[in-house]
Amino acid sequence: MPGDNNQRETGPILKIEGLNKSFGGLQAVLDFSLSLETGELKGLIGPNGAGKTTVFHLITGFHKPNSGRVVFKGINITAQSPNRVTKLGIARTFQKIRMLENIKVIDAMKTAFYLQKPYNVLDVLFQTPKYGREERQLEEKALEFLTFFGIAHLANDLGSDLPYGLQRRVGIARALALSPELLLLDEPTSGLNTVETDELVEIILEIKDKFGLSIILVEHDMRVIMDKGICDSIVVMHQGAVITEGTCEELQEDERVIEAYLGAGVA
Amino acid sequence: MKRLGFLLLVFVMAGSVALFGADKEPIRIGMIASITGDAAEMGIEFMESVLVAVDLINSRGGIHGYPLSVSIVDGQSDPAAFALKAHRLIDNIKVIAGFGACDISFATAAGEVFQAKKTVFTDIAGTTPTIPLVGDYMFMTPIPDNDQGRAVAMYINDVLGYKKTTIFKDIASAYGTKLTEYYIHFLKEFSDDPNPVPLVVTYETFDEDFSPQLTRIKAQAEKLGLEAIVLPTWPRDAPTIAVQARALGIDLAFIGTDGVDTTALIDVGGDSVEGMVYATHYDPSIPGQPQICLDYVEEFRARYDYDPGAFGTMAYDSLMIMVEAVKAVIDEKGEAWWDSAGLADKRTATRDKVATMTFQWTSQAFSFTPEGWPRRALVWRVVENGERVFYDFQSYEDYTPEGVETLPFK
Amino acid sequence: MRVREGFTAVARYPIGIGLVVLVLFLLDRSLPGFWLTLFLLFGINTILAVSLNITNGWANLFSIGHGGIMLAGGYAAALFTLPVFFKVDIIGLHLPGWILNVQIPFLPALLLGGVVGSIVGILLALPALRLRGIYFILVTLGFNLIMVSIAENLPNYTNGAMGLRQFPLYTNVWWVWGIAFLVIYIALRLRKSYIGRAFIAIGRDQELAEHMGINLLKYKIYAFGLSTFFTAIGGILWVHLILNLFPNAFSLALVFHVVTMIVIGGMGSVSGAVIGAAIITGFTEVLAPIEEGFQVFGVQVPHLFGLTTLLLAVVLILILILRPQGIMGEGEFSLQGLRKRLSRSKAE
Amino acid sequence: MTYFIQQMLNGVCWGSILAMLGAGYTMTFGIIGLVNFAHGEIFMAGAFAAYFALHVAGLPFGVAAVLGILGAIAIGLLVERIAFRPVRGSGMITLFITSFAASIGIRTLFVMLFTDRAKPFSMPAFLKGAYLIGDLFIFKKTIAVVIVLVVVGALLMYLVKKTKTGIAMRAMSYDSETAQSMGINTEKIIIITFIIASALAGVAAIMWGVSYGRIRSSMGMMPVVDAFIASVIGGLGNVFGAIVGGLILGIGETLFVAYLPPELIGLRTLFVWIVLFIIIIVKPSGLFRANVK
Repeated sequence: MPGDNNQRETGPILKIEGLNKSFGGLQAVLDFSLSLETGELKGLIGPNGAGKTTVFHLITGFHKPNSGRVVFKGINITAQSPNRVTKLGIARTFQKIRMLENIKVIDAMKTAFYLQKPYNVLDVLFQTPKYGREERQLEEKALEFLTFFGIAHLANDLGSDLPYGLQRRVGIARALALSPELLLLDEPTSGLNTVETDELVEIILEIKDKFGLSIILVEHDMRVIMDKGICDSIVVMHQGAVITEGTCEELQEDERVIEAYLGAGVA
Repeated sequence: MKRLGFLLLVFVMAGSVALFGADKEPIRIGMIASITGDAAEMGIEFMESVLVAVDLINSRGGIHGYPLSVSIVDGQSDPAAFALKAHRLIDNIKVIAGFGACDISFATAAGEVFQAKKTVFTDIAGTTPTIPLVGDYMFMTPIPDNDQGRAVAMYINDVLGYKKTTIFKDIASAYGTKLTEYYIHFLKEFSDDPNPVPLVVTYETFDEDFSPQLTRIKAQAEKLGLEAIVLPTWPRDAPTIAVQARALGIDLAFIGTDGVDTTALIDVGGDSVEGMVYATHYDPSIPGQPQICLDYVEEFRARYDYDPGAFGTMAYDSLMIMVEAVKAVIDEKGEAWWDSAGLADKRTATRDKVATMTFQWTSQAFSFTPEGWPRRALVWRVVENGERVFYDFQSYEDYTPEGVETLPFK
Repeated sequence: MRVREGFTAVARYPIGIGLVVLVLFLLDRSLPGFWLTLFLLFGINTILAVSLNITNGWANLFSIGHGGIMLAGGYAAALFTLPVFFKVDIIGLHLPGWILNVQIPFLPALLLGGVVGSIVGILLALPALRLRGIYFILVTLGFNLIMVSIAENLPNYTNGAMGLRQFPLYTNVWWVWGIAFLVIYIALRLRKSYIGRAFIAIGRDQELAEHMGINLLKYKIYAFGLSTFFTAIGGILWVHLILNLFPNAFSLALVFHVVTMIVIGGMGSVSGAVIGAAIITGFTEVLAPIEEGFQVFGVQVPHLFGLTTLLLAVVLILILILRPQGIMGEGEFSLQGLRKRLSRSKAE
Repeated sequence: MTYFIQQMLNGVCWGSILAMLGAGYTMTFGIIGLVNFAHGEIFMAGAFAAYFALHVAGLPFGVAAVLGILGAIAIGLLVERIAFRPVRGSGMITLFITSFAASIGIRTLFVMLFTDRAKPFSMPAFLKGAYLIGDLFIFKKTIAVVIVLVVVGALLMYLVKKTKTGIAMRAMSYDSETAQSMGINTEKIIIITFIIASALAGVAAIMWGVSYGRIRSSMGMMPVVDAFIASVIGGLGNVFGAIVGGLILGIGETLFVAYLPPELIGLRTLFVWIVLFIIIIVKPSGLFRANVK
C-alpha cells in the first residue's frame, strides 16, 4: 500500500471530496462531495441518469475518478481496485441483479466468504481436519445469513432461477457475507411490489442495527425514501452534481428537488 | 463417374480374393498412410497404387498360392493416429510386415511401434535420412535426402552446368529443409565455389502466394548471376511457383526434386513447367525394370487415367519389397514351415530377407545398406510438350563415387 | 451408506487407491498394445481436458493456445530426456554443454517441462488477460501459431521441422494415470474450496467477483499457471509415448479436440471433461474399422476414409444442439447422485 | 523503387483476397455474433463449384464465376441451417465450436469426394498477361482483382449504409432483441447476412483461382485465420475496416517477405502476429470503430 494512504484522519467513516468523472465528453459526476458518519443511513436520490450509480462505481474503485478523493475510515481509497476496497470493508449491491449463473444460492454465499480464507491451499489438497471444520463452518454461517433473510429453504436452488424479490435478498445477503462496515445499496427495491418493498425495508433497518453498518442507499424513486422516512439524511443529485442535502422533511419543501424531478419528468 | 468405377473395382477385387478358396491363409501386410488430413494428397496416391498392385499379384496366383491381403488404415496426418493404427495392424490384424507414411514424424511414430513388436516396416516417402535409426526393423524405400542432395548437386554441377542457383526452402517441412541443407553442402564441395547458392528463399507449407519471394529473386537474379531455381517442395507447390515465376517474367531454369513428380505438375504448371528437369524415382522407360512393374503401370493408367508419379511408385516398391521378402522366406523354408510357424518367427524371417536380399520386382533392382537406406538409382525426367518423359539416369555408384563423404547426419 | 460411514476418512483412501492401483495393474498387464495405447492416450487427454477446463470452463478464459504451451513444455523436457548421442552426433544441436551432455530421468523432466509451460503460459496470460471474449481467443490462437513458427525457425535448438526422435519410452500407465488422477483430485478439491469458487466467480461475472474482494489478476494467473502446468505435462507424456516431437505436433486440430472434450462433457465439470476425453479418444479409433472397409456376407464394403472424422463433426454438432450444456452440465458425477436419480426414476 | 512497387502490387493482390474474405467474416460476426470458422469451407466450396463449371462442364468463365458464388451461397446456407440456427443464442463459444465442427465436416467430405490434390483453375484469356512499365509487371489479374474489390466493397458499403436491409443489419448488430422488438424480421436478416457473406467468400474464391491457378479441398483452412485477423485489425463487425485490414495484412506479409533478411522470412508469421497483438492491446476495438460498418 502506498504511503499516502497511511495518514489517518478522524471523523466520518466515509468522506468524499470533489469527485469528478467524465466519460468522453459527458460529465457523469461533477464536484461530488459527501460525508457519512458511522452508523448513519444516507439516501442518495436523483432522477435517472443523475450519476448515482457512477458515484458507487467511483467509491468501489470500479471506475477511476478524474479528480477528487475518497477516504474510508481515514484511508485514502481513491482509485483503488474493487477487490481492495471490498477487503477494507465496503460492500455493494447492484441495481441490475447479478446472480452467478447456474450456481446454487448456498455456493454463491460461500463464494462471498472468499475474503475469510480460513484455510490454505495445502489444507485443501491434503483435506486436513481444519479444512473440513472450516468448510462446515462456512456452510453454517451461510445458512445463518440465509435464515436471517428468510430464504434458507432455497439454499440448494439455483440463484438465477429465483423470483426477482428473492434474488434481491440473496444479493444483499451476499454483500453482508463480505462482513462490510459500509454497505452501498443500489436501488434495492426496484422491480419489487409494495409488499416486497416493505419487507425489504424492514430487513435493511434490521441488518443496519444488527451488524452495526453504515449504509448509503441509492434510489431514484423518491417516494420509497420519503414515505418510509428511514434515512437519517438525504443527498439529492441532478446531472452529476449534488443540489442539496437534508432530512426528509427539509427536502419535501425544497423547490430545487421538485424541479429536478419534474424537469426530468418533462424531458 | 471415376469414383464409381473405383468402387466397382474394389468389389471385383473382393471377388478375386474369394477365388483362391479357403485352404490357404492370406498373407497379411499392413499399410498406414495419411488418407485424410494435411498430407492426404500423397496418401491417396499410395492407396490407389497399392490397390492396383495387390490385384496384380493376386491375379497371378498370389505369393506361392497364398492370396495377398493388404490392410490399408488411415493415419489422419497425425502421429498419434499412426502409432495407434500401427498397434492395430500388429495386434489385431496380425500383419507380417508393414509400410507407409510420407514424412519422418509419421514414419517414426509408426516405426517405433513396429520396431518394438519386431515387425519390419518400410517408409514409403519420408526421406529424412534419420528414419532408419529407429532400429533394425525399420527401412526406407525412397532415396534419403543426403543422397538426393548429393546427386542433385552433382548433376547440376557436372551435367546441367549451372554455376549459381537459388532454392525455395519450405521451413515447415522436414523434406524441404533437409534437402536444401544437403544440396548446398554438397554443391559447395563439388563446385569449389564458397557460395554457389547466394540466395535461399523460404516459405511455409500452405502458402499460396509466392510472388513476393519470386520478385525478390527477380530483383537479384542478375546481380547474383542466378541461372536456375531449385524446387525441393511438396507436390502442390512447385507448379504454382513455376506459374507465378513465369508470369513475373523470370526465365531461370527450374530444377525439381522427387517431391514434385505428380500429375499436379502438369495440370497446374501447364506451359510454365515446360522444360523443367527434375529428379525422381521412376520412369516407365528406365532400363532393366521387371515385367510386373510395367504391367502395374499399365493397369494403373487404365484404372485412374494418369501415370503413377514418384509417390505411387514408392508405395508400389514398398509393397513389393515385403511381397518379395515373404516369397523368399517361403522359397527358403517351404510352405509347411510357413503354415506351422508362429507369427513372430515369420516376421523375423521376413525382416532378415528384407535386410539382405536384392529386390527384383520393384521398379528398379536395389538392396538396403546395413543401416536401412536404399541403394537405388536416381531418375531424371523432363517436362516436354506437356508430358513427363525420361531424361537421364544416375545409378547409385554414379552419385556415390569412391571417397565421397556421404554425410548421413547433421 | 450406513456401512460406509463405518470407515474413517483415513481408512477409506487406502482402499480406494488400492483398488485403482489393482485395476491399473491388471489393465497394464492384460491390454494388448492397441488398447493399451488408446488407454494411455485417454489418460493424456484426460489430463489435457481437466486442466483446460480450469481456464476455459471455470475462469472463462477461453484459450485455444494450449497447444503452444504443450510445445514449449515438450521441447523443454525433450532437450533433457533425449539421449546424448542423438543430440550431439546425430542431429548436432547447438546447445550449451550442460543441456547437451546430460540425460535426466522422467520425473525431473516432467517437472521442468511443467514449470516452463507454466512460465510461458503466464507470460502469455499477462498481456492477454486484459482482453475479453473473441480477442482473448484470437491472441491465444496466434500464440499457438507463433510457437510453431519459433520452433520451426530455431533449428539449432529444436532441429526445426525435422523434429526430435529417439526418446526413451518413459510414458506408461503409472505415469499417465497417476498424473491424471492427481489432476482430477486437485481439480475436484479446488472446486470445493475458496480458490475454485473464486475461479468460477470470475468466470461467471468478473465484475461481481471483483466486488467480492477477489483479485482478478492474481486468480487469473493462478488459473492459467495451474492449467498450463498440467497441460505441459500432458504434452510431455504424449511426446514420450508417441516418441516424436516436431513443430506441428500440437496443432490447432489437437487443441480443438481437447476443447471438444470439455464441451461435450460439460464446460466446468471435471467428470464431464473425463467423459469427454473418453468419447473423443475412443470415437475415431473404435469406429475406424467402418471406414477401412470390411466384408459382410461376402460383399466387400469399400473404403470410406474420413468417415469417422465426418461422423465426429456431426456428433459434436448434434450434442451441442440437443444438450448444449454437455453431458454432465456443470455437475459432478457422484454415486449418491446416481443412486438418487435411479430411485427417483423407479418411484416414477 | 520498381522492386518496392512490384512488391506492393503483389501485396495488394493477396490483400484484396483477404479483404474480400474478411469482409464476409466480419459481417457474420458483427451482425449475428458468429465467429464463423466454416467461412473457409464456404470459400473452398465456391472455388470448387467454379472449378467444376469451368473445367468439367466447360462453361464460359462468367457463368462459372456466377456458379461459384452460388455454390458458396449454398454451402453458406447449409452451415447456417446445421451449425448456426439450431444453437442460436447459446453464446459465442458454442457457435464458435459448431462452426468449427462444420468446417472440419465439410472439409473432410470434400477430401473424401474429390481428394486433396491440387486442381488447376485456369484464368480466362482476357485476364492473362501483364502491362510492362519498365521492369514493372502490372498483371491484368491484379487490376481485375482490385476493381472487383472496389466495386464489391462499394456495393457492400452502399447496402449497409443506405438500404433498409442494411439499416436493419446495423440495428441487429447493436442489439438483436431491440431490433426484433422494433419490427425487424431478424430471421430474414440472418439469412440475408449469410447469403451476402457467402457470396463474398465466393467472389474471394474466384479471385483466388484466377490469381493462383490452383484450388484444393483444404484451401480454406489457413486463409480463414488471416481473414479473422484482418477483421480484427479493422474492428470486428466493420466491413470497411475488414477490407482495409485485409489489405494491410496482405501488404504487410508481402513486405516482410520482401525486406526481411532471407533467413528470417520464415518468421513472418511471428511478425504479423506481433503487430496484431500490439494493435489489439493498444486499441482493442481495431483501427476502425467496431459495430459501425
